[in-house]
Amino acid sequence: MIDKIARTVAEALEGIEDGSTVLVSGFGEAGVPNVLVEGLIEQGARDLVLVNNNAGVGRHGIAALLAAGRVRKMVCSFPRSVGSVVFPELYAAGKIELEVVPQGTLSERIRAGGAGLGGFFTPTGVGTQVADGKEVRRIDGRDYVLELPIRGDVALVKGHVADRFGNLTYRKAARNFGPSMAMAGRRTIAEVYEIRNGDGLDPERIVTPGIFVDAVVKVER
Amino acid sequence: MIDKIARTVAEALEGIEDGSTVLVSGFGEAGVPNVLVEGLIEQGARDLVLVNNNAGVGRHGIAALLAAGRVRKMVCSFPRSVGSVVFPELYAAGKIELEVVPQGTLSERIRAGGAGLGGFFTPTGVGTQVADGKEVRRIDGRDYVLELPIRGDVALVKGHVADRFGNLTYRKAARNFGPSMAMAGRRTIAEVYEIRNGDGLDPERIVTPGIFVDAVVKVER
Amino acid sequence: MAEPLTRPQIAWRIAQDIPDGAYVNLGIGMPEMVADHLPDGREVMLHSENGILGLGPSPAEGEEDWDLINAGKKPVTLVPGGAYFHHTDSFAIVRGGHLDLCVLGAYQVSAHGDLANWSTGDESRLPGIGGAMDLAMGANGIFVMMELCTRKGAPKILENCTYPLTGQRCVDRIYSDYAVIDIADDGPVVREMIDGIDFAALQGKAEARLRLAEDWRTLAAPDL
Amino acid sequence: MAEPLTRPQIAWRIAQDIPDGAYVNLGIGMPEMVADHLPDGREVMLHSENGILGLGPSPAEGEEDWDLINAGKKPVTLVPGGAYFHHTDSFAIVRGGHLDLCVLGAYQVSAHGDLANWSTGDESRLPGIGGAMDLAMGANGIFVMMELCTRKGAPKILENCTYPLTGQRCVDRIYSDYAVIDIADDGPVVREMIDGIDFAALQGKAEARLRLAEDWRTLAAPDL
Repeated sequence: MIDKIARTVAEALEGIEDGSTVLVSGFGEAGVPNVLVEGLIEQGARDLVLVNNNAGVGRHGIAALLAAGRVRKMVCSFPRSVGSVVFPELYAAGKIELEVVPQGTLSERIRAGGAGLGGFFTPTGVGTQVADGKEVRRIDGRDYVLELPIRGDVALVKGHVADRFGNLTYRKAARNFGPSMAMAGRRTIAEVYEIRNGDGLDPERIVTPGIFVDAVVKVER
Repeated sequence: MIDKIARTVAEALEGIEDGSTVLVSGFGEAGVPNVLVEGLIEQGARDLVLVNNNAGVGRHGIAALLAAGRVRKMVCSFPRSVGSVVFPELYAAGKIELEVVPQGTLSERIRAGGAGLGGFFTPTGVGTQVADGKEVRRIDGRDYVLELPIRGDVALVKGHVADRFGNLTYRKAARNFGPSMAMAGRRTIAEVYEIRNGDGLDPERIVTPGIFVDAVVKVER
Repeated sequence: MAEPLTRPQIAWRIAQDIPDGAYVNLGIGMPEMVADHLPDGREVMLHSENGILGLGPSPAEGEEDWDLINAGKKPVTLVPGGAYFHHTDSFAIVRGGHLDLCVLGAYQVSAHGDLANWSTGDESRLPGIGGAMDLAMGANGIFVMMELCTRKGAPKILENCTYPLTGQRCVDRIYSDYAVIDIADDGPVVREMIDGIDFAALQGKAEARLRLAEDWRTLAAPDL
Repeated sequence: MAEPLTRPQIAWRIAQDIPDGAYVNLGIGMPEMVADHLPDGREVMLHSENGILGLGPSPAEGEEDWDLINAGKKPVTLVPGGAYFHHTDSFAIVRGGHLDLCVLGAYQVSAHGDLANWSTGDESRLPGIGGAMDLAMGANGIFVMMELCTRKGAPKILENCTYPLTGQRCVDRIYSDYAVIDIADDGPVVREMIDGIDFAALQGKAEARLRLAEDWRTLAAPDL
């Protein structure tokens, strides 16, 4: 029987290794799996590469993981959002690496990782610093930059409702990076507000099919 | 005011030009917009390049358009499904060109067209005839073939429910190529069984946002 | 002499040029103001990079839903006909040429439409790109909303940008405090300028050589 | 001497090796039979390329829903926990390595695991690839289900395939009427063979050189 429901956050996060690349869903504060991210501090993995659109807000969630010194490198599109304090301090002190990626390219690289592609040509970044050192190719009269996929050893995503099969729905714009990161994680763990018992979610409403999800944990609102 | 509802099939299909590339959703018989495809016979455009997973069944829909001699070239993954009679005849008689594409590559090329990418590297087809004449590149220890995007001058898709904004839902596995083709059509026309009045569809259930859709036409079941 | 347009007035002027039924992305910051000035009777669908079409006005205080924020991370609402989708699909919309218009701020715009709006090249500053590069290369029309000069009086329309680029040859039109300027194939063309400035004075506010359209008109906006 | 396995028996044998909780794609045709023989108590999620996870049994006559068909275009049902998604996402599942297993038919398999199952190279025949190339390169484990020889008695396990390839070095294991054969790094290794055939006779049914595993076992299946 398929049962992906983990009883505790610790159980869901078991086995995450030092040096892992960890994809974390969310845009600003919406859709960040804060419980899982803070659970990762407890879990203890270090030397992580963290992939998120931003780089944490305040001193909780991603910022707390950064402050705990567990992250070697941050991959994001915009690390200096309002309320981002921990990352700028670490970066200024030379204590963390940064790879800054155009937002659509970040997302597409993650999807490419999840979809088994070796790379793609995008118009984004042509003629900018982002294209430095990368192949630029003219295709059908337009220039494109070659970008490579991102895979996560682990993806931590925040859904809304789940079932024992790992199927997920999301809520409003908190959906953001969840579906693509779920695809791109070798091990994908979701925190959700509700677990539907019985026959599973409405198959027409499922956004992330359970095949992409390894563990689901219910958290309080 | 946004109102994408066309009163007639003829109105929806207006302006499709000779020589157009036409993407047609559907897998086998599920999700084929037969009313629009047959409307295209009436509309009169010829010398078309038709993109569909298959190449028509029986003598209606796609097969009827083929039989009417309107299609110069068929791009598909599998033209010899059970019940496919018209295409094999035309092909054997040398009356139509064929580009046969692995199914996942076909779909991904269409998505790439809709997503503004210049191409992508896929493992599918490496070491096969499909890779003949194409760039093969080793990336991170694995070989990939470079495939280029497909855009449609027109996409004809079959949805289930629509609203005046062009938002679409689909029904079960009739969803298939609809969402990606809707993205990839310079002009996208959907036939649906129901048009929801008022405030539009549930924003959580929409599969194709209206930005991809130019016209919607209601057809009988 | 007429005063230069205020930011709300520039926003108002841009709003007049957004057609009914358009799909539009308003960049974070100044361009967001355009939403407040859309003429009545025009149904415009606003896109937000994080995965929304159909942005509505800010919610009333106490009604905020923090799962419904815009690209600037501020709480918003959804209009009828709106939709949610995931972030990668949202940028398929951007890059795939599905947006009719995008309004962006700018540090600098070049004579041939290059845009610099993400970095001043100051290495001591934490870099951040966000969605600007995708929007600049992806939307069908790129409107820039800016003042013609920096607060220190340096011109922002240059022969070539000196700051790192966001996108090449992407800007279609600049809406500014003194003028509306198209980026034509042969360089910037002034379509509108405010009353009481002459072309020579306007040229003084740009490094790139401007050309005055024969059919130029007066740039004016209501008091706002 | 024991009879070779029938197709239902090969399907039964494969079904025994599909673990509880596995995500599996069963290729069109012969491999579809595997679904009928999954042992009780194992919950296996079947994937269909057209955009389904959770294929259930065929519907009763008169209950067919033609919007719910499998990759072979036959009406199916959906099991609890199943989901619909669009075709491009379905192949992201395939190519992205998310399927635990895929069972495919074959015209030929080479000693190093190349698969030929889409074309006999007959130019007079209408070509058709379908999803086989994606599945061959994408699924984590590729099981081939076939008879060891063609109806005319020609071996199908060859040093090198003579037909056009579907995928290179992709086959993990062959389930056949006479034997279960792994494709190991150094070539085909017989893991199981039916009672009453000796290894020399089995080798006679393959062109590629086979190796008999030291711990080989008897291949047997119930009457079906």
